Amino acid sequence: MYSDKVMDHFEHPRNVGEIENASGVGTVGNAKCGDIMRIYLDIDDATHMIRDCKFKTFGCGAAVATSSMATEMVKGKTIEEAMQVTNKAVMEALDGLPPVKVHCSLLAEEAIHAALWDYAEKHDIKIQGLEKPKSDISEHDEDEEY
Amino acid sequence: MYSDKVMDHFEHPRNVGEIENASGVGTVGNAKCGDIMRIYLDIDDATHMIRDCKFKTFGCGAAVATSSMATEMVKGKTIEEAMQVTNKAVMEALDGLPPVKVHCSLLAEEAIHAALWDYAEKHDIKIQGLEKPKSDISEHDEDEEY
Amino acid sequence: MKKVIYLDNAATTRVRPEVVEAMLPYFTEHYGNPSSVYDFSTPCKKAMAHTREVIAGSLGASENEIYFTNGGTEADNWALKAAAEAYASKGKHIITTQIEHHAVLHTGQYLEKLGYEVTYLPVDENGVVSVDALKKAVRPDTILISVMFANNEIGTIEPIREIGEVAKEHGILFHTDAVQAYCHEPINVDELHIDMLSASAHKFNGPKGVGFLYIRKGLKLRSFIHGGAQERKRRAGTENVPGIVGLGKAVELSLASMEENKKKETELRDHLIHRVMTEIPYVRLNGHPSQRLSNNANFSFQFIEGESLLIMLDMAGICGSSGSACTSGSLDPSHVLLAIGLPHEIAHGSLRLTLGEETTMEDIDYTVDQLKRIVERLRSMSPLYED
Amino acid sequence: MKKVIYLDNAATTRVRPEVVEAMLPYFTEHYGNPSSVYDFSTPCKKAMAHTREVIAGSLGASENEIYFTNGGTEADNWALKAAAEAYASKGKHIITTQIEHHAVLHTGQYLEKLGYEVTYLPVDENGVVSVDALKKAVRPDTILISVMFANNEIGTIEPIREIGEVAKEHGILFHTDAVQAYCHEPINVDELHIDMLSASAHKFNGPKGVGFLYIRKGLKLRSFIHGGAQERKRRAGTENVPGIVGLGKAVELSLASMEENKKKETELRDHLIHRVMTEIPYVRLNGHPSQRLSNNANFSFQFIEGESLLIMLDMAGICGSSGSACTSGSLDPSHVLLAIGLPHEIAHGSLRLTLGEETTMEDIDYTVDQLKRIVERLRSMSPLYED
Ligand SMILES: Cc1ncc(COP(=O)(O)O)c(C=O)c1O
Ligand SMILES: Cc1ncc(COP(=O)(O)O)c(C=O)c1O
Ligand code: FES
Ligand code: FES
Repeated sequence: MYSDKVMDHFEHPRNVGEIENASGVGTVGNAKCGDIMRIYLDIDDATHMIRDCKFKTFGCGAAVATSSMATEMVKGKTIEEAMQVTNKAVMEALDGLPPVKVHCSLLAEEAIHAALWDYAEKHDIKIQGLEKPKSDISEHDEDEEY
Repeated sequence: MYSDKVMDHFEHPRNVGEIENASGVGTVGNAKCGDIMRIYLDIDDATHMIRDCKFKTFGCGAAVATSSMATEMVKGKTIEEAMQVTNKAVMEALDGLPPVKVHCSLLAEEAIHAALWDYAEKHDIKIQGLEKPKSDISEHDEDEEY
Repeated sequence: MKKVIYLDNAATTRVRPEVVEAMLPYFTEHYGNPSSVYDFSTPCKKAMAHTREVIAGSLGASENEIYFTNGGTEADNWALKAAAEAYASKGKHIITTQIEHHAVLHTGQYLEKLGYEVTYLPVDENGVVSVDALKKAVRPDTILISVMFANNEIGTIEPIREIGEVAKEHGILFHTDAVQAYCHEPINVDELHIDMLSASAHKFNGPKGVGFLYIRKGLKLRSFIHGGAQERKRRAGTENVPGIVGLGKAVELSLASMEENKKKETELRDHLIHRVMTEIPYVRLNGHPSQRLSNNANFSFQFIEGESLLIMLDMAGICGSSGSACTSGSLDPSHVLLAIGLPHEIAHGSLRLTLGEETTMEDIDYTVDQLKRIVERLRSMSPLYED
Repeated sequence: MKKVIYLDNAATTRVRPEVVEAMLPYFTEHYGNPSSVYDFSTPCKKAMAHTREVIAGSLGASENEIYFTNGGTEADNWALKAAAEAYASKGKHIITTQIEHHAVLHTGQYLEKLGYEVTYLPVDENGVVSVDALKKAVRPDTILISVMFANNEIGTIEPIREIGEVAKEHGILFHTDAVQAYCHEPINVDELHIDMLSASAHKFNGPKGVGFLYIRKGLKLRSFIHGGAQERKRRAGTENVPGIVGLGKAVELSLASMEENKKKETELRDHLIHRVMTEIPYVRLNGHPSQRLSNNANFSFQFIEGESLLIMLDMAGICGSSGSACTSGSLDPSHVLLAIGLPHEIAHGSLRLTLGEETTMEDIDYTVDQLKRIVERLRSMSPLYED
């Protein structure tokens, strides 16, 4: 069902945990599957560099793996660069996800966006392309329905 | 499907053939299955004894076997005794028939009756219990229908 | 055990030992439920995907157009009932033929009870459906045409391409019951404009109890059997994994030897037909003389009745059939033989012999010799025969 | 291959080697079509008759009340759809429960689209259907009550006798989906007033792709699958002879060891439940504490999600399930767990472990040890868990 990359990130998730006094925290959930993801960011206020990134996830294997991969991908990047880390990019980095699991990667993208929004609000800045996070993430059903 | 007795009478049918100048000949058919049976009787006019009996059958295994058994059973009997040879008696003598094959034994009974009727008409006598033969024999369908 | 000459391969076939071999691990070793997430079920999923791929390849279809069923009958029921349901708003007229298998005919009759109108096209004396009659039968409210690829009793192969073209031209769904033809004749669903196709594994040396329905992508067909999310939510029920594996293996093996096998069968069959037609009087070959399945021969012997003939052949160790096996519960003469115009009493004296991959020339010669003896014997008992 | 501890016997089971052994001759040796007249098919007919006899004996039914199907799903579809059709003139109201398998639920929903009215009875926190609620739901136009014998997720055994009595009293047909219970619990259709009963061989160490529907004599149920005259004209399609043979053998073996097996399973299951409940915090046992299948344990672990749990168990070589296998295509939490009143996020963290005849005490202890470690690990990753 899952690629080896997904399984690897599920079995050995990177960046699990919390960051105390994080610069930004974002929590999003998907009402359909009931899963919840929380991302912590430690951001250098001067350079806008993401120094550290951690996550906690209540969710499926794909949710854990995408959290892990997404945190890896934004770490060391600037906020502007991190905005380019889309769910598609995360999925590609994981060698793909099954169709029913696409929303899990959206969850990761949105959790990062929510943490960035939190940071932006606290510092009263505007981040190009960032929208107010939705509390509920869900994409269109990719299944054919009969 | 068939009992050993039926198979024996099918494989080695008794009394196949015709009787030249028979005292009575009866032919009956079943419109549903399309089968046809003809019985020839040689009857002693004085004693009403059935001296000989032969058949020809276009029909299924049960039709052949009941013809064979029925001719055996009426041979050597008087007309009155032969009237007692019902399809049930023939079936019993054959150790039974499958439900869809009950009509085949009726064919045998009716063919004998038809031959007796022919004899009775030719000699202008009345045989107790004998009715004018039907040209088409069929019983009620024993199958449950859904 | 006495030697048996099995000439009833249209009724069912022997499962090839390689097929059984392929199935075996899926009973006791890879026995997981393919819907489960754990790794233990991976071999089951892979095996099912492989069968789907093999079948898709054989038809020029794609994998997600293949839906496993319990057999040909279920596939036929599904195709007709679901198409009727899905397109009822467009119309309630269905066209099929008088010579379909009961799986289609009885489903058609059921749909008539539900308010659908069904036209049963006649066939000519060789059992060929007239494309002209089909064209005349098409109406604006026609939603489905269902014509079998090849007939199970007389072996006639229908003009599927022309029928497909008529269907396509009028935007009508086209279903073909290919239970007798699949893996015996080459089939490409695109070239023939087929929208749905039924097949059954036990007709080509696969196991009983498994088959498939091909459903062209985009068709709005719903489930026929409701429940779990199997088969992309279209066919519920825990999958018969060993059966599906056996189906796949049987397709692979049959395809690999199809041309060769057809050639061999045709030769044997033609020898059979030639000997019977020249050595036995009052006999008729049923079905199209050339446009027929390579393994099928169907004769009518005048003045004798089919069941007696079968029993005597059986006593000689030869398995044949009269009408199709599935209808042997009935006493009526075959609807197919009546449709090609045979009178009742001749239809009754019919014999179908269908060859298989194991049939030999000796089998055929022995069978003809026995047949001659038996036909003669039964005619001597028949009140209809005067020599 | 790494050792696998298979604790998903409610999803499917390993086919017993004796069952495979019994099936084998029917692939390559006795491969005739049971509908054929020749002697070559006699072993097939006899074998089918034997299975029918064994099943009839197991239920206190008679042979001509047993109809072979492709599995539990088909049997459920048949029972509901055909009963609805047959008794529509009497009424269009059907009563079932919220915790049925999708094979019943989705068929119920389909019937609603056709204009039937379906009442889905609620259950209590243990998953038991209220007989009082049933009595209140009965109406003059109620034609069918369908309540499962035992639930596939939480193992609760329903008050079938009482339900049967209500049905009988009101002259309403009573169908029970006994797919999880048949060959695991003793069942007598007369004592329990059951009119129809569904079962599936692969749930008791028989092959996939075969099951049966018991239909009480006299019921006016028609075919669901139309075609040939098989199964006394009620279920068309060439019979899956090897499957039916395997079904019969599996019933025989299961019945012979049922009591012993139940005792063993109950012991192991109770040990499992005891250890989990005492050694892992924030856990709930789902289903009735005592009135449950002897092989079923179902837990909800707070703060963690089922799929992750399953994958980690899988990595440790343990096969379990979360919700039922056939619905794993879906992301929704189990309808059964919602029906017994669990909130979404707790329903999500559920795990079903179902034991089989091969399960040992070591398997159970290893599983609990792994479970402790995994639950702890997942909780440490969960945003919902604060310790
Ligand atoms: C043309 C045709 N259609 C359908 C069927 C039904 O297939 P099955 O018996 O496998 O369900 C058969 C054979 O029995 C057949 O010959
Ligand atoms: C209670 C219940 N009913 C019906 C079914 C369906 O049975 P099958 O998958 O054999 O069609 C199952 C199992 O999948 C079940 O557990
Ligand atoms: S299923 Fe919801 S996060 Fe994966
Ligand atoms: S079937 Fe008609 S005589 Fe036997």
